[in-house]
Amino acid sequence: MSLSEAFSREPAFVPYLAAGDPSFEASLAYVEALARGGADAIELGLPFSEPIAEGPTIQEAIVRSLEAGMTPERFFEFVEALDVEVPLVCMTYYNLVYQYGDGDGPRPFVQRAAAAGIAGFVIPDLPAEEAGPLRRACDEFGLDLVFIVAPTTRGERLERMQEYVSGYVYVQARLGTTGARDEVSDHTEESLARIADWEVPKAVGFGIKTGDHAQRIVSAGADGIIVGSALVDIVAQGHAADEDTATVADRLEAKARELKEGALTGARAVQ
Amino acid sequence: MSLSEAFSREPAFVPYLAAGDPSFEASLAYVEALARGGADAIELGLPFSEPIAEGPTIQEAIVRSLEAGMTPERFFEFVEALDVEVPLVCMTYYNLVYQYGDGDGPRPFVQRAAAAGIAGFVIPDLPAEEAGPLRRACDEFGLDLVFIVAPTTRGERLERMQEYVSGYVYVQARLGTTGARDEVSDHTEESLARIADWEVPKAVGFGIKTGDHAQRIVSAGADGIIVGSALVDIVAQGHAADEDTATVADRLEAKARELKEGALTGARAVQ
Amino acid sequence: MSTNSFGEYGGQYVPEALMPAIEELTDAYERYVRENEAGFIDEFRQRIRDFGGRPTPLERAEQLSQRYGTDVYLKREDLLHGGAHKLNNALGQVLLAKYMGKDRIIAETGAGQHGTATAMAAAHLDMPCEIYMGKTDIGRQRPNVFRMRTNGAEVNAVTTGRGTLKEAISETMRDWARTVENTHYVIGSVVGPHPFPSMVRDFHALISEEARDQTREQVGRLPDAVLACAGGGSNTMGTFHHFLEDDVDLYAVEAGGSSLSVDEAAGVAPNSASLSTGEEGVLHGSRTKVLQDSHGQIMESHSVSAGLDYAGVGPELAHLVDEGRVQAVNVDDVAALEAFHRLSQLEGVIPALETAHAFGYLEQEQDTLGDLVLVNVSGRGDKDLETVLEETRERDLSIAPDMEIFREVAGGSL
Amino acid sequence: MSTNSFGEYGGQYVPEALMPAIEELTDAYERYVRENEAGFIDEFRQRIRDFGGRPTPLERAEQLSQRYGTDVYLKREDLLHGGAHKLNNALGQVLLAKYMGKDRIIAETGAGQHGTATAMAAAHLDMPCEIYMGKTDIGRQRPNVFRMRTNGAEVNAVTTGRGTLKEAISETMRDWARTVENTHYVIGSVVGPHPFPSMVRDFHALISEEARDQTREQVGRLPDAVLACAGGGSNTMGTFHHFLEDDVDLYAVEAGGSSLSVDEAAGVAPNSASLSTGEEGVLHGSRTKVLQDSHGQIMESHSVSAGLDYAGVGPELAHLVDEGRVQAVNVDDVAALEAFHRLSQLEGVIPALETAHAFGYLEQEQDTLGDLVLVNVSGRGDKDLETVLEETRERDLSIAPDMEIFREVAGGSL
Ligand SMILES: Cc1ncc(COP(=O)(O)O)c(C=O)c1O
Ligand SMILES: Cc1ncc(COP(=O)(O)O)c(C=O)c1O
Repeated sequence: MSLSEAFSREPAFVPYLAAGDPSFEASLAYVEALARGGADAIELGLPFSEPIAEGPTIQEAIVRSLEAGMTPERFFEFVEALDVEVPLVCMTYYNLVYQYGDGDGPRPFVQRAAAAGIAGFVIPDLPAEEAGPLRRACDEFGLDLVFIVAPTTRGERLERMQEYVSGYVYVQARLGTTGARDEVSDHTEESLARIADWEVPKAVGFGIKTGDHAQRIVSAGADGIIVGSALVDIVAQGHAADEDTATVADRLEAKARELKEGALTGARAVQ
Repeated sequence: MSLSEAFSREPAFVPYLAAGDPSFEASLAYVEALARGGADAIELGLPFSEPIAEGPTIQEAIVRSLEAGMTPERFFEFVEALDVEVPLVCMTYYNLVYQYGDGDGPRPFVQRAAAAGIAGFVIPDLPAEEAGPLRRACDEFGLDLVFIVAPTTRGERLERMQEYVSGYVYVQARLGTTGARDEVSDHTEESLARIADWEVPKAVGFGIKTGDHAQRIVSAGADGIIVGSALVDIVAQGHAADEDTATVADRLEAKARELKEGALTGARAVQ
Repeated sequence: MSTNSFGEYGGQYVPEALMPAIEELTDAYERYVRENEAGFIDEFRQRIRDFGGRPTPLERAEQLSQRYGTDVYLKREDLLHGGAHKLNNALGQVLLAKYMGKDRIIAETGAGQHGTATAMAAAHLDMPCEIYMGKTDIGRQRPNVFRMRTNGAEVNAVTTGRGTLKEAISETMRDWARTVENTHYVIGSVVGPHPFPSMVRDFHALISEEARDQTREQVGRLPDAVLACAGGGSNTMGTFHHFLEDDVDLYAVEAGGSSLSVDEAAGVAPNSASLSTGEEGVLHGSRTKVLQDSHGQIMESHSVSAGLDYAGVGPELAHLVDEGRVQAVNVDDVAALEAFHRLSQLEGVIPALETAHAFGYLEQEQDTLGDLVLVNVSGRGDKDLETVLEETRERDLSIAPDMEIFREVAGGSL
Repeated sequence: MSTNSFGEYGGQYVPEALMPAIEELTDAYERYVRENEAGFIDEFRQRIRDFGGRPTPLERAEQLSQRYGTDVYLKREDLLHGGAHKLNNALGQVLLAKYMGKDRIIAETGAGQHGTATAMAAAHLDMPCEIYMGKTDIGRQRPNVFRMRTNGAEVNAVTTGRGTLKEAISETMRDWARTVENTHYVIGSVVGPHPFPSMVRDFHALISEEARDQTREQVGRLPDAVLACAGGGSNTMGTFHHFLEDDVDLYAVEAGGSSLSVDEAAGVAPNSASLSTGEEGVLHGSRTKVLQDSHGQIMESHSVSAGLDYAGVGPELAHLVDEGRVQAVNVDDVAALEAFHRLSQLEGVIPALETAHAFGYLEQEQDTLGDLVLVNVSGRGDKDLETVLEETRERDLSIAPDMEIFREVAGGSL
């Protein structure tokens, strides 16, 4: 299934986890639990040592994953080991993409990702201006390249991004870094309005925490929701409390259901 | 007896002690012991808080005396209480002279000193250039004003000093501050030669510690010797060891005899 | 491919949320800084003169000249307000933020030099200011924390990672991503996304503008060689800029640390020699030479000098090194410590430990640098005294003065 | 009566052994300093420019000007090499010693500012140097001891008395009395026997020479009032000298300490306001205003600022105060501490605590000083940060920034 197909039936629920957090095995179980809970696509974080776009929750997940030995190669093995049907998006920073293989730009990384079954990329430190080489490699191997539209993105920048984006567009609900919040930002509707005529699905992320949030976002017109920190929090708490993998996985699955349900409710409200 | 008379019979021994060190009473006994030991004149230190011309030994004596309550007025009482026949020289710094009484320059201090029985002054921070007012007050009350000739004093400076000096001239045996030394400086003979034609007696001080030193100094042509730190050391040691006043006084008297004896031996060598 | 590049280096690798601010900044940079719109550059020059103390002198180092049989001249950035070249940039950027209508300043700091310079500039221009600083650095750079607080800046502790400069930069970028609409991020060296590397260089280029004129005026010709230490490379680019077209050898002296090798497993490079040993990569917004492991994870760098202790370097400098226009060289901790003492004792100028690296190279290569050598004294060493004392004692360097006096007075330990 | 006098003040009250050196110095002063023999003054001016960083800027203090509704200008001696005006004098005297053929330098220091300036100048001119410093001061001014040692100077602990400046001066005079033939004593302020008060003033007079020109050039007229702090009075006389003939009010701001009263029994004056409250007396070689008890014993002075903590003052300044040409005023510890924070926060200039006294007076008398006020920033406050932090905390001053950040990071006490 392609990424845009994942959004075609109903509002999509797109969870994020850092791959390998807190261990390779547990993380496989967690990602699979999310799929069971109704994920339509999954963003898998490949951890980078300088995650400038992340808030504290995901930063800590990245540290746990790195300390457990995660590398780009292990990441691909992780993807290959996963037993899920939904499309997988690799979320990472550009230096890892750039360094992979013989150093010949992003192509080796994309080739390897395609082979492992990755459907697309989100690279938070790669604005459209710098995305040419990666876009070309993605085209060559048939992968999508997702861009983030920020509340501050306007005019020409939107046009350039529209040209490059595929799979879905990641609408950043508010300024700042990733992290769960109690309030849903007003920026969302405005942002969605600005890109109303884009053909790719519009997924909103940053700060979504509950089914209720999800519902409101979807009723505001989003084609899907992206949820990271609220899920990573569950992983972190389980890790801190030394709970067994199955317990944490169940909790993730339940949270996934709540969020997916919220999204569906939101969609019904719109109709 | 006038100061110059003290030098007239034989080489004079002129000891120094800080008045009131370590207490008013003990200090009286010590000064009297020096007289018994053969002193021909005595320099009594009136302690000043910034004794820039003194080495560590006398600095500490000054601190002890100040802490025991010495003031200019107490100093005069000290002089009045002393039971000695030899002339007494007040050694102090100019600020105390200057501040005494109604603040009208050095005159009140000199007047009071004369009344107490002081025969003259040594003021280490008062070079001839600044000595006019004090010289005039001394003349008025018939007191002597002793100057110090340093190894570095030459030419015009010597002439100016010769004009002002009376009582005796204090020949500084070496550069530096007061303090007992093991060696006698070569400067002494040169200094004595430079002032050979002066009419006042020439007393040599700074660093004389033993009868042997005294002998050599006198044989070099001095009319007398001035000894401070070597005696103050005895006071300090007695104070530190908490010995009784009589014991320390005896030791001072013995040291005085040794020094006077040395001076006399030196004089015989010259003849 | 981005046009904001120095050869292969440079670019704007930042989160989308920041891109509009970066574009706004690029526009402001072009108009105010490059074209002196609204008299910006005039005001900057007047303030860096009256508030900062420019021009800084060019001084002939008599004892060093004699020692090396070479005319050695010092460009005295240590005399700039705050004690380092840093103010050129901090004042320029805070002023620019004012022209841009921003009403809040943020900055990262490692050793605290850029933080103090920014805090000073912000106080001077009446701008609220927050400085991000790693908690490890806060612990070991107390005096600079005092200075920032005293100038009225907030200091925010960064507790992620090792709690040093790299983490502080990342954290400041996060703040900026949140507050970009009213806030300007005053980056501390010629690093980060375009236009920062060019803009920071332009503010610091006063150094070489003056030094070039001063050498011609005082000596009658241009130097044979120009030396500057290089961490991020801001004093370096500032010192080189106006000599780029001249027949003058340029040496960027990096921190060789304790060794040029790396420990992949621990993720540590015990040096900060990114120009000499780094690989092309993307860090903190630009493509440049970076100390990284074989996977592309950034290494923890290390140098005895906190201000050089950074895994990246300015993209323009990386480019000039590749082009062969600038020589990338390095000296190790010991050579830098010895040079610190040498300059202090021979010239009465206590250099920053960063700066001392340039003098370490001068000592090593005294015979090959020509007859007229210019060294940038990027900062003063007051901030480094405790560190130097400790590091010198550990290594038992014979050139270092003893500090027996403290034992004497305390009658005990230091 | 001596001719080396300022009215009733001045003179040469020193041991005979020093008089020949004083005469030699007087001669050298007349020839080299007053008459520029052998180009002494040319060399001094060139070195104080290239090594020291002169001219220092004159800066309009925008926030203060606004606060007081008065044009406030700062003369930035804090930017001089070493961080205070002190180098003007230290460099001048060490150079003069060289012209005189001396081969050893001694100096006293209290807070360490004069000692560090002298150590720098001596290193610069390749002269061996020993600094006398009270043991109490060594303990509380560690960084300045490091700096002196780092510049290659010996530091000798003075253990007499309270172990502070007064004792250090006395001890240096004792060294000089021993070594006068090859040694020059670089005294640290406009105090001591003639020719020191005149000579030290002449070296510092560059301050007012520049400031007068700068004010005329930048503002088009002379200031209504000029303020400088006064300890010994060297920055004070330097700042006033070229304004003496002008219609300009001159204010010497002393340390009022905790109280202007004195404790005769303890021999302590909890202030250093010798111009305001001292009596004529003789201290350290000259007749001047002195804090003393009714017997003439010198008092222990006290000020929160170590550099003002001295029982005497320069004789020329005492004379100018008696003549009514200079106003002697004072502000207390609290006002100085508050002014320290105010200037740091409003202008981005962290002043020395000594300097802060002048700004304390400006705050108090803002309405009476006229439309154009010049304040000498005699030094920077880096050296005072720990002291200010402590003294501020004790007094719970609301203007001071909190230092919670350390508690946050350490998770505990400061
Ligand atoms: C005095 C000094 N020199 C040099 C540096 C290194 O920075 P850059 O390489 O950007 O000049 C620093 C950084 O803190 C510094 O404080
Ligand atoms: C910065 C500063 N200002 C003023 C003074 C006071 O000295 P003076 O009154 O001689 O200028 C000192 C003395 O250490 C000082 O360091």
